[in-house]
Amino acid sequence: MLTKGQVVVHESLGDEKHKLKRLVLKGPIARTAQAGQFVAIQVQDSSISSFDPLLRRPISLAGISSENDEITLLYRVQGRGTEILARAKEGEALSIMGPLGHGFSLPEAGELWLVAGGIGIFPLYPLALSALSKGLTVRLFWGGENQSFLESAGLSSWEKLGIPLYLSTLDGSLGQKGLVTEQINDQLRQMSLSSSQIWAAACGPKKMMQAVTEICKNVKVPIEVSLEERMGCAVGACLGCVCTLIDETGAKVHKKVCQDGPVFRGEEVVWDESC
Amino acid sequence: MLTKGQVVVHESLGDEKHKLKRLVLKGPIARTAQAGQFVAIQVQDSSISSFDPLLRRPISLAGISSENDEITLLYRVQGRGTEILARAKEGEALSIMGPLGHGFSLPEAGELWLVAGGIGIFPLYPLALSALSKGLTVRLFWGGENQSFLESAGLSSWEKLGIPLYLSTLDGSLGQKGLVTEQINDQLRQMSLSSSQIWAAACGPKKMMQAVTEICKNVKVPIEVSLEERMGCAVGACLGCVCTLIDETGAKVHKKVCQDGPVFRGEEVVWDESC
Amino acid sequence: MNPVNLSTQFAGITLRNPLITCSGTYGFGEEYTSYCPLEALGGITLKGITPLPRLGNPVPRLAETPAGLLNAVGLENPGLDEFIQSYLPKIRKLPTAAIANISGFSLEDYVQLARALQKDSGLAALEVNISCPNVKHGGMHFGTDPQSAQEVIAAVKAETDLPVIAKLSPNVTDIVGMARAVQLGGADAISLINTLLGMHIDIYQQRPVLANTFGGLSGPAIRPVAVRMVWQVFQAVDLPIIGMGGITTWQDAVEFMLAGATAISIGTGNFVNPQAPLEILQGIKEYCEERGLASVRDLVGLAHHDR
Amino acid sequence: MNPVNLSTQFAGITLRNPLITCSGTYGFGEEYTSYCPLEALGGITLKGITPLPRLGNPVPRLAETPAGLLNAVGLENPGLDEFIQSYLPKIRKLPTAAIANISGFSLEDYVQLARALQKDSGLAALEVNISCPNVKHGGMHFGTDPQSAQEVIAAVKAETDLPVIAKLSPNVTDIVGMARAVQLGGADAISLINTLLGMHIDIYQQRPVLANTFGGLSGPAIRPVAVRMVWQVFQAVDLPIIGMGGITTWQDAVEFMLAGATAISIGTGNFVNPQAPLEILQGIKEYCEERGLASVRDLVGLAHHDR
Ligand SMILES: Cc1cc2nc3c(=O)[nH]c(=O)nc-3n(C[C@H](O)[C@H](O)[C@H](O)COP(=O)(O)OP(=O)(O)OC[C@H]3O[C@@H](n4cnc5c(N)ncnc54)[C@H](O)[C@@H]3O)c2cc1C
Ligand SMILES: Cc1cc2nc3c(=O)[nH]c(=O)nc-3n(C[C@H](O)[C@H](O)[C@H](O)COP(=O)(O)OP(=O)(O)OC[C@H]3O[C@@H](n4cnc5c(N)ncnc54)[C@H](O)[C@@H]3O)c2cc1C
Ligand SMILES: Cc1cc2nc3c(=O)[nH]c(=O)nc-3n(C[C@H](O)[C@H](O)[C@H](O)COP(=O)(O)O)c2cc1C
Ligand SMILES: Cc1cc2nc3c(=O)[nH]c(=O)nc-3n(C[C@H](O)[C@H](O)[C@H](O)COP(=O)(O)O)c2cc1C
Ligand code: FES
Ligand code: FES
Repeated sequence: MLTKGQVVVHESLGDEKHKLKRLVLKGPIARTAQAGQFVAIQVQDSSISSFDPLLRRPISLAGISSENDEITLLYRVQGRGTEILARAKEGEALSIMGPLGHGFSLPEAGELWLVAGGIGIFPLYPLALSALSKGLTVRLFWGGENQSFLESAGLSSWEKLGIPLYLSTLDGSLGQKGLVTEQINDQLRQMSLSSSQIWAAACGPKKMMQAVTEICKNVKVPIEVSLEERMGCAVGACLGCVCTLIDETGAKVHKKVCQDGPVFRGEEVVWDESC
Repeated sequence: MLTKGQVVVHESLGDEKHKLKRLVLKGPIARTAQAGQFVAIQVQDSSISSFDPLLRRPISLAGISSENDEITLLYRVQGRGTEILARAKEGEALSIMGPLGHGFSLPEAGELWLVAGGIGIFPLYPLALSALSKGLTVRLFWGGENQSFLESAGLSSWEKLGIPLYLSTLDGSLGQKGLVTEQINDQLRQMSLSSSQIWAAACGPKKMMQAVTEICKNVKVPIEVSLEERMGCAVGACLGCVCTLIDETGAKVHKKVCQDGPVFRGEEVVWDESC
Repeated sequence: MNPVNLSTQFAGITLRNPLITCSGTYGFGEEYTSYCPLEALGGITLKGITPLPRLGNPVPRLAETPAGLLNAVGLENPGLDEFIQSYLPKIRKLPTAAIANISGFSLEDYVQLARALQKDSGLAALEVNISCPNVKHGGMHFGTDPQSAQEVIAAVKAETDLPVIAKLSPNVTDIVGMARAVQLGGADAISLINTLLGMHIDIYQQRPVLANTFGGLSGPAIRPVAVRMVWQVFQAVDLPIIGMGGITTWQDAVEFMLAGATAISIGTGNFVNPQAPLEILQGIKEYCEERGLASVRDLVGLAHHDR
Repeated sequence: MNPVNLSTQFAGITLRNPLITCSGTYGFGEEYTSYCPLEALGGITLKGITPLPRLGNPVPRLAETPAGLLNAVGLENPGLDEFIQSYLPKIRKLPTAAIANISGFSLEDYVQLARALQKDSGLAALEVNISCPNVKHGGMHFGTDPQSAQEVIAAVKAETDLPVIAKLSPNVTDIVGMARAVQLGGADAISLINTLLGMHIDIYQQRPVLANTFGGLSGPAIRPVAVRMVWQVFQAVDLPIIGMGGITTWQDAVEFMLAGATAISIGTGNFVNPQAPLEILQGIKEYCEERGLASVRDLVGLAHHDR
């Protein structure tokens, strides 16, 4: 679907130093969207025909409100494109393609372990909401730079969910000092639950997702990870965004992050290909 | 001078259908500027590094207020560049080079006849003000599409000056029906004044300026015209904007509209060169 | 006022309108259907295929540049057999003309592909992508040497009864010489242009952004070069031209037709605006209507006339 | 921290920093002084001169394209005599290195220009613009034929004691071949790149925008092509390179140096931001500082190293 999303809210998210933004857009996309899917957004009001920057930017759905016909995008100002996007004012209309790709699956029962690194937290929130509304137990493992980052990136909304949160920061300013993987290992060790009742979903830096996948493999926890790749078309037509997976026969195959993903089964991902 | 002009006022000028805009910018340019000079303005807030559109746009100074450090630009939304410029909001800072080029000269005494076609009126207003403050007599000949256009493009400010106005419109909805040249011929015929006391200054479509120059030549009235050409550098460095003049020896020479002009003596201009 | 006749016919190809999509940017036709119905298009050009399946280059395969896009997909494709078995049956059913795009690394590759794709395949034409290195001749590109280009086209022409479109590379000193060569080879039409060779360096990582180092530059940035080549070839060679390179708006499309393109093709523009083909078609139609032109074909080469 | 050493020396040319401005975009040095003091620049390249004065092409000479600029100035210049009499005395006094840019339409033109411009002229070097048609050889451009290019450079080299920089045209199949040719001709350095040949059509007037039909494409749009050519020539030919083509920000400048440019030159970027050279210099300095590099020369070709 190609729609014009009207900017309803566009504000800084938390402390400005983290350059995080919250963008709420009005439009019909919410009706069919799923946690883990994304949109491809044009960073300039489409009434301007400027071709620099040229491409749309992929941003995950961080909030899906079909009652209000609203989607929320949370993003970090990164380079030129997101800088220009950050200037969009309330009332402007931004061209969005979406919802795109395949989102996370939800287990029928048991526990859902969410694992986030940095701004990888954003697409996990709607997933948590879906899981909770389905009656699943949810835990969040989340690692970030420091307390200020975690608070800026939405910690309080997570606290309101009343689920167990395992936080890590690089500097120890909040939660455990270190990496999110250590927290997961700790929990696995302490846990009474059989790992067969656990599903995991991870989003964050590739290295983190790879490490978490490794852990999950060892304890036979199925895990889904959300990959990122530079995109051209965002619909599977240009083969710009491929990643390498191992198929059932053990052969390396290419999948398109935009169309076949961005969510894939962690065990299938070939991490060491530059993907 | 390269400065950031802060947008103080940006509004439609008159009826929106004529796509005219009034842009007032705060900045030190006014201090040294002269009627007939122009600025080269970047159409996007320079905090965005977009290279499409790439070039600055030349716009004449339509108001110069050195007391307030303000300049006024009046422009018509024409293509992509001015469309984007039209979106600049109050408080934004636009990069401007200027004042550029050489403006109109003022006679020491006598009458100044201003001749404008369409939006060629814009740079003539500060010229009228200078002339009046010097004690010169000023008349305006102005031709436009119709009454609505003339009113939108600032007729009432001209009426406030209390000078004789000879208006023409293509459809006769205001003033005389027809071209501005007919009005000039009428006045020349009726006039008691010796033509040696008259100076003319014209701005508008090339065809009009050429015709007015022809008339002035016949009655030996010196005339200055303001030329337009596509510009690259706007400072005389790229040779993109040349026009052809006849020099004292009768030879054809190239002059740069941006640096040697935009104002030239009408008799010197070679109109039939594609300039 | 009579409606503008949008249909166009050239080189034995009949299209309901002159709007095509570019090879490599429109998959095998099914990816964009929810944005732009195939019924609206004159035709689509399929992703380039090779005799054997190819995994293509590692990622990153894309880099954005000012008003442009660099790609180094590396001809990832399922290979000829899989194309025929799994893709062709679906392609035959598409409600628009489908042009196959064939690539090779030796003359034999092209021959093999051409032999397998005949009129009975349901395809409308073969577009021969000659912007590939000839591995048997030290990697010299077919598309930069007039003689190799002529040979490839002649070989393809000899093998297939489909109309043959030669797709030229712009990375040459003399595009007209290349066009003449493929005309001698028997090409029925010419596609202009493929991508310009470019690269982008990540200054923080201090290495090329693309895993492949080099990539092909497409998008609005290259339009002036593409229009120039269409113009030059139109003047020198009497073959219909499919114009492409940066077309994103209807004004761009009209520019290519005025320069001499009989049909026009949209590539990177689809990424910017997946409804670009619809808007372009509408724009062309209105442009013709406003000028009282009975047929889009009346636009072709109009800017060459002295006035 | 020691300050970064910005000065650079190559091909017998010494510059206070690697920042030059491009021929044809910076007049004869006096036009931009109120925006960018010449003291800040490593050098400037002067507008191209020919033996006889030239009025150049009619207007329009410029057309804007996506992230690019087409120009068809047509080498308007005062001619050699006037250059020497009226311009050179002022140029000698400029507080920066001045590189003359010479153009010709025959071998003799280049010879005449080279003979007249020696070290005692106060110039720092001669840049030889070979992107001109050779009128004696059917209009074939010197810059697209390796042999002619080699001859021109050799002839110039034989006539002047100034360092000779060969400025290459990008409109060729094989830029490395051209670079090798001018190296054989004796060039001391290579400027890369001149403009890409392009055009733009006014769809309302239905004719080319430029009076000359074709023009040279410059600006950010061509940067990926320019960086690619600098990269290729750096790998193949052992001559210092002056990189240019779309440099507008300091990041662009660093990209060219990492690709292999010893110095970089700013053309169209001046039009966009007349203080671009100052900002670029500052950016390069800070980039080096942050990485603890003692000299800008340490950046040259860095992206070629495997890591
Ligand atoms: C499926 C998916 C979902 C994403 N969801 C979010 C999100 O919810 N919040 C968020 O802040 N970011 C998200 N990203 C990353 C986001 O797309 C990039 O940060 C953004 O494209 C950077 O653009 P830029 O112009 O600011 O940066 P620049 O560096 O100027 O971009 C230059 C080019 O690189 C591409 N690019 C740069 N970084 C990335 C990246 N990490 N992934 C893909 N392309 C990149 C851009 O699209 C562009 O083509 C997501 C990426 C993908 C693929
Ligand atoms: C010295 C001078 C003073 C001017 N003063 C005014 C003024 O006070 N008010 C006003 O409304 N307009 C003025 N103009 C014309 C104004 O510069 C153009 O209307 C404007 O550049 C059009 O830009 P665009 O992007 O909207 O149009 P586009 O058609 O999209 O522009 C494309 C390109 O053509 C150039 N271009 C298009 N039309 C003109 C033109 N008439 N003259 C020069 N370049 C052109 C643009 O600069 C740009 O490079 C002046 C022009 C000059 C040379
Ligand atoms: C991602 C991508 C993949 C491409 N793949 C092919 C291909 O397989 N075969 C081919 O002949 N051209 C290929 N091209 C070139 C396009 O078909 C087209 O010639 C070029 O992109 C210029 O048009 P554009 O600027 O409209 O994209 C590809 C282009 C892109 C951007
Ligand atoms: C208006 C203009 C005039 C130019 N004139 C010359 C010239 O006289 N001689 C020359 O060698 N190159 C000339 N060039 C090419 C530039 O020197 C430079 O190689 C090219 O523009 C690429 O750099 P850029 O993208 O930074 O402008 C000219 C370019 C422009 C835009
Ligand atoms: S972005 Fe085009 S296939 Fe994924
Ligand atoms: S615009 Fe460059 S010389 Fe006038």
